[in-house]
Amino acid sequence: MNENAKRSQDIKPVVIDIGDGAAIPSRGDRGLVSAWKLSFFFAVATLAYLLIFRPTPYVRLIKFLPDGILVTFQVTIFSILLAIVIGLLTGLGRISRNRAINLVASTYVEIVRGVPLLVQLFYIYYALGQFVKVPDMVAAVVAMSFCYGAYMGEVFRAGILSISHGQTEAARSLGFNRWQTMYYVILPQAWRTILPPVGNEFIALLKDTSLVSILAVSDLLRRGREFASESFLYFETYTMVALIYLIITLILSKLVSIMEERLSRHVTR
Amino acid sequence: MNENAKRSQDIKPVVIDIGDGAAIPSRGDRGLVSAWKLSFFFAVATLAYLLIFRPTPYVRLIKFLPDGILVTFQVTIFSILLAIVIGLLTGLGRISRNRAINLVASTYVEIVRGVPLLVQLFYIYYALGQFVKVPDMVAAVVAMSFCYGAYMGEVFRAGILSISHGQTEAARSLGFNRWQTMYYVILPQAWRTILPPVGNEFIALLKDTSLVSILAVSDLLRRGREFASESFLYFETYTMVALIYLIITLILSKLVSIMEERLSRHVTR
Amino acid sequence: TDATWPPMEFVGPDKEITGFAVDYMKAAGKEAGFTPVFKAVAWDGIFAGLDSGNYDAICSSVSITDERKNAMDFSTPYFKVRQALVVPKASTVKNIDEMKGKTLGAQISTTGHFAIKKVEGIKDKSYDEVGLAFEDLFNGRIDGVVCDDPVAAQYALQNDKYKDALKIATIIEAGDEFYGIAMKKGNTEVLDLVNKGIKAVQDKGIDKELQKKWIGQ
Amino acid sequence: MSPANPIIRVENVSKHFDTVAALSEVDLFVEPGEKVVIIGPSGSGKSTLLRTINRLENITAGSIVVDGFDLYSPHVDINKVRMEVGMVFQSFNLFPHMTVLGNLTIAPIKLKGMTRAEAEAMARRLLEKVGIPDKADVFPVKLSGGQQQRVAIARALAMSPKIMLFDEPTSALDPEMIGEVLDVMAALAREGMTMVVVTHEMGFAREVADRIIFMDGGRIVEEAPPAKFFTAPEHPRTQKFLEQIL
Amino acid sequence: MSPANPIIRVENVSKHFDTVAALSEVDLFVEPGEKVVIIGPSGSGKSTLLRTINRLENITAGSIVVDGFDLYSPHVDINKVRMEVGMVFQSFNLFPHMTVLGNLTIAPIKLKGMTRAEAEAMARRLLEKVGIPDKADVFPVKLSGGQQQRVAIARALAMSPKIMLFDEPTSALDPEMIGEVLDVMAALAREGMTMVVVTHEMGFAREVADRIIFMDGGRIVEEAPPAKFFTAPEHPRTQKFLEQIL
Ligand SMILES: Nc1ncnc2c1ncn2[C@@H]1O[C@H](COP(=O)(O)OP(=O)(O)OP(=O)(O)O)[C@@H](O)[C@H]1O
Ligand SMILES: Nc1ncnc2c1ncn2[C@@H]1O[C@H](COP(=O)(O)OP(=O)(O)OP(=O)(O)O)[C@@H](O)[C@H]1O
Ligand SMILES: [Mg+2]
Ligand SMILES: [Mg+2]
Repeated sequence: MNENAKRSQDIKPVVIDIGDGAAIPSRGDRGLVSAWKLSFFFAVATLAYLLIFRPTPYVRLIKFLPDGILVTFQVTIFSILLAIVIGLLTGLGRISRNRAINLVASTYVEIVRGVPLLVQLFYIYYALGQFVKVPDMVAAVVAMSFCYGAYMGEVFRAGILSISHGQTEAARSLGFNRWQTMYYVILPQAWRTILPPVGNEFIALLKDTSLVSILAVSDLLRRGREFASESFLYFETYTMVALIYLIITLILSKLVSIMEERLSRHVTR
Repeated sequence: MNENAKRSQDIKPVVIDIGDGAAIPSRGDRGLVSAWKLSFFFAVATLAYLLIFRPTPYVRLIKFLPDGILVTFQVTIFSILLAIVIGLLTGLGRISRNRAINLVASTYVEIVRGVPLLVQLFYIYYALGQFVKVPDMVAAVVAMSFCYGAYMGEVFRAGILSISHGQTEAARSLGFNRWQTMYYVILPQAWRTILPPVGNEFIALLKDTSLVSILAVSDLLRRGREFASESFLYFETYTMVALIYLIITLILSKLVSIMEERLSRHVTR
Repeated sequence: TDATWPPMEFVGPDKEITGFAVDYMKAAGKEAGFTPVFKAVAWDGIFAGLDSGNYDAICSSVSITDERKNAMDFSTPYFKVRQALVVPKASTVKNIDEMKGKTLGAQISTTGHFAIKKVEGIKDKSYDEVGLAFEDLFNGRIDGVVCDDPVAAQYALQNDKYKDALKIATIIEAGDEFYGIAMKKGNTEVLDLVNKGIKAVQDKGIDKELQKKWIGQ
Repeated sequence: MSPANPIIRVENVSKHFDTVAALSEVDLFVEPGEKVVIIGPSGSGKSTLLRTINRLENITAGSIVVDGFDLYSPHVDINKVRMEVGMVFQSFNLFPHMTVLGNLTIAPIKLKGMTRAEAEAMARRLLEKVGIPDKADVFPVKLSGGQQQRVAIARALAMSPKIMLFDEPTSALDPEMIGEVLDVMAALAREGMTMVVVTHEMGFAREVADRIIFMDGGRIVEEAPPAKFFTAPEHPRTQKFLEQIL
Repeated sequence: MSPANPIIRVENVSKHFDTVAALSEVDLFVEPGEKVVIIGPSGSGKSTLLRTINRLENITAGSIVVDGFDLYSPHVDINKVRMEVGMVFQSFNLFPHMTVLGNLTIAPIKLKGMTRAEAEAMARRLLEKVGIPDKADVFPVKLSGGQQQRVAIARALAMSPKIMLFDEPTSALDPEMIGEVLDVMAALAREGMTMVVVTHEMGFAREVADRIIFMDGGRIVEEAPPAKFFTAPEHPRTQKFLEQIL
């Protein structure tokens, strides 16, 4: 059968994989770009309205929350840094030809992705707390990055595999060994592909740090819950908390989309 | 410049998007297949070991948890069904040429993906609880499917867009209108692409139902926490809970991978 | 009820909600002619559910405070408690004021949590469940836990795991507290019914029996 | 060149994609039963012109009237018009999730309210006509390119259209299969179907066409009956094009 | 055809991909300074043979000794051997994240411990030699295919290899650029470099090769100096192949 014909008739094996981060308003998706604008405007306007026209309790609330936001960011940033390190090692392990290393890395990914983050948090925080004593912030960061390291590993793996095999062959035939090839040739090219999904994971992680509130880490959500259960102002508190998260993730997803565009423009320098 | 040369030199704009579900052990990824086997064996063996050699407290524990597992599945199944309906509507809305519909659907996606699931759960459960009275199980299902509907919408959108435009043109030129084209031609083809990621979202949702434990819905994790809060056996409890989640998601991800293979084989009937 | 507060109310091995307060209310119900149905709810949203009418009353070791009285109605008190400070066995602390600069844990927005916040210079840490606070204390992440004394004395410290590791340092002198059943403001129908039951239980001395059964004194 | 009673009237039509002018002030009138072949270099607007005739592309300026329906009148039901106009694509575009019979019957059943039995009887007649009566129950992937394209023609014919549009129907085919598709098209022409065909098959154009239209840069540069067109082209652009390809 | 002092000794080499036998019992000896051109139909194993010479492919059976190093000895440092053997690919494979100068200097600096200044001086000499001294500071995407391939040759030469392997170096090029690359290769040949070249450029083969090897089905079917090879091929398979392409 004719090649062209075959191709046009086949149902392509498209793989859909929707990430857990925010919806990145990339330029190709005009609906999302306007939606971003609308959501951002809506969130900021609502926040302003509440603060100006209903200062009680909203002004009191917003004074209560900033240290929670700070903690949220701290946990997010430390976790993502650690997760990137774990992810790089995992990604390299996942593509390693050494069967043992490969199996360890793959099993780590399989197990982490098979257990709910919340359960992992409980486990690492309380269960392992019996054996090693670490401050709660550290435990939270370790638990988050242990989990996200697995996802990040898949990002690194995909990024590395996205570089054409010809690059490896060219480097190896010059005399570079496997690691030199990775370090001088593959990774410097792969980071462009890797950076946007890392940004995306950053946003997903920021959202998931809300789970550490259950470990009694005083993040944004925990602060909100404390305020609500004391003042009984549940509706007001969670409105505020949701708005703040929304504004933060919207800003971050805009930054990621700008980064994506920059990088894709750079491809042709 | 020569076309071939250009293609081989360019860094392709690969888009990496790592889903939140389990790691599906598809046939192309041998490391993951062995990892699946290893993890599954490890999980089942550990469970068996604990039950046989340390019956106290593990046998008591495992008797305590089954109805929690049932609730977890109930919430998951009802939520995924509702999420599929919401997702179909959202997906159609996201590709609609009607600017208003498109904007509504896109904004829904943008907002839902911008707010942590846990905050959404709190919001829908407590804050909206002030206005509408719903049983907690219903609130949990509504909250979960409201959130997952957005992700599912992206799955449907990607699935529909994966069908070549020629199919639409062929149908339209026969005289089918937009909706008939969608119903008779596009969706029946798109479901093959959509089904595996839906399976994946199912697993992700099952894991995320652990969050409803915070709303005191007696799911698997809640049952575990209840057991622990009375017996103070945190390590043992969370070990057991994590093992059960792991076994469930491993089985499900195997099923999804089998489904993926079946479907991709079917492409050529 | 938030069934994570043994021995007052918790989920027993048979997965039924049980405990002192639960038996108490069942007895009260028998006397006053109503049958209480217990529903597990998370503590930090427990008052929200009352407001939205998901349930008629809260029987969850709710201490009667002035702030709470502003937001809801309370039955006649059915139990008297004080706040106990639990610390590791090795600690020499005798008074909560000695804990300045340390971190104390409590269940979120319980009177124990409020008691910590009242003392200047102590860092407070709030948990979803008091058990999680005990676990963190046991693991050395915090320096003490403040909670209602029956929970501390008669339950947590009886547990094999904690028996040799933790002790009550002191009872915090902040006046006695009383548990009451909380109701939505103006819900006099339920209020009267509950009060009638509690009165009957106290008159007949059933409360003493239950106290012996669950608390042991 | 003023037409007597055209079934297709394309008047002064322009079409822009963003900044690209795909069509510039094009006029085209086709008589019932006439066979028009459009040729021209790549990017000259052939496909665009064809696709405006059933409004798969919206035009930027001008007017198009097909079988009496003004395509851009707000009252016209474009789906009705499209039932009158069959279209065959370079890439076949069969519905891969249906058997050949399903491909042929779905539109008549759903759009014309035919019963399944009627539709299937007609479908089998059409398969006979395009020369593959034995393939009724297979799925498209099992067919060769030439067979797929013949099914696509039969599918369009199943709606009993008055006009058939073909956009390079043989360009995606291996050389040995081109003949079988052109034969089917020639047979259709002999039956009196009104046809507008974009193709690079000059043999077909010479034999079947009543008129050949040469396009370049979004304009119709020359039109003439094949005898004249191939032997005495007037426009230098046409001459150059013919030199290259013949 | 027993060799005097071969720098490449391929003896009795076989190579299987799963069930496909890409090479079957191939022998090839190349003298220092010799230029060998390999030709043959697609899939005949030309690339595979070339790639075994620097162990980009592992062989299934046989032995390969390059410049005295047995490639499959456990003691051999394959990276050392590869520094001696330059390779040029059909698809150039320049490093797109480095300038031309970066491409040429990275390996000498990192692998031979050259200083940046030394390496750059040498790189500029090589760019002069391949005819693009002015492109030192641009990135590969800005170059034409022919320029890219010349940079790729210079990059391989920067390691001062004793042997150069070329795998269809001009197949991905537009016709007008093929000449400039072949010229560079011919100049290299005149300087006495040992070269093994897979190519379809018969003119190049005729002029530059000392010996032409014809492969088919994973075997060497015929080898001869170009004069004899093109005028009096012995094997019928060779005759047929030459008929087709000349
Ligand atoms: N969807 C589109 N978006 C933007 N430009 C388009 C689109 N379709 C066609 N064009 C442009 O319109 C012009 C005419 O295209 P058209 O496809 O009609 O040419 P053609 O004569 O059919 O060429 P070919 O022989 O290659 O099919 C071209 O410049 C093309 O790039
Ligand atoms: N990586 C691989 N995996 C499996 N089979 C391969 C691989 N590389 C080559 N082959 C097979 O080995 C045989 C020889 O391939 P090779 O690339 O050496 O041929 P060639 O002569 O270079 O062809 P061409 O002129 O097309 O480049 C072919 O049948 C090919 O399909
Ligand atoms: Mg065209
Ligand atoms: Mg080759």
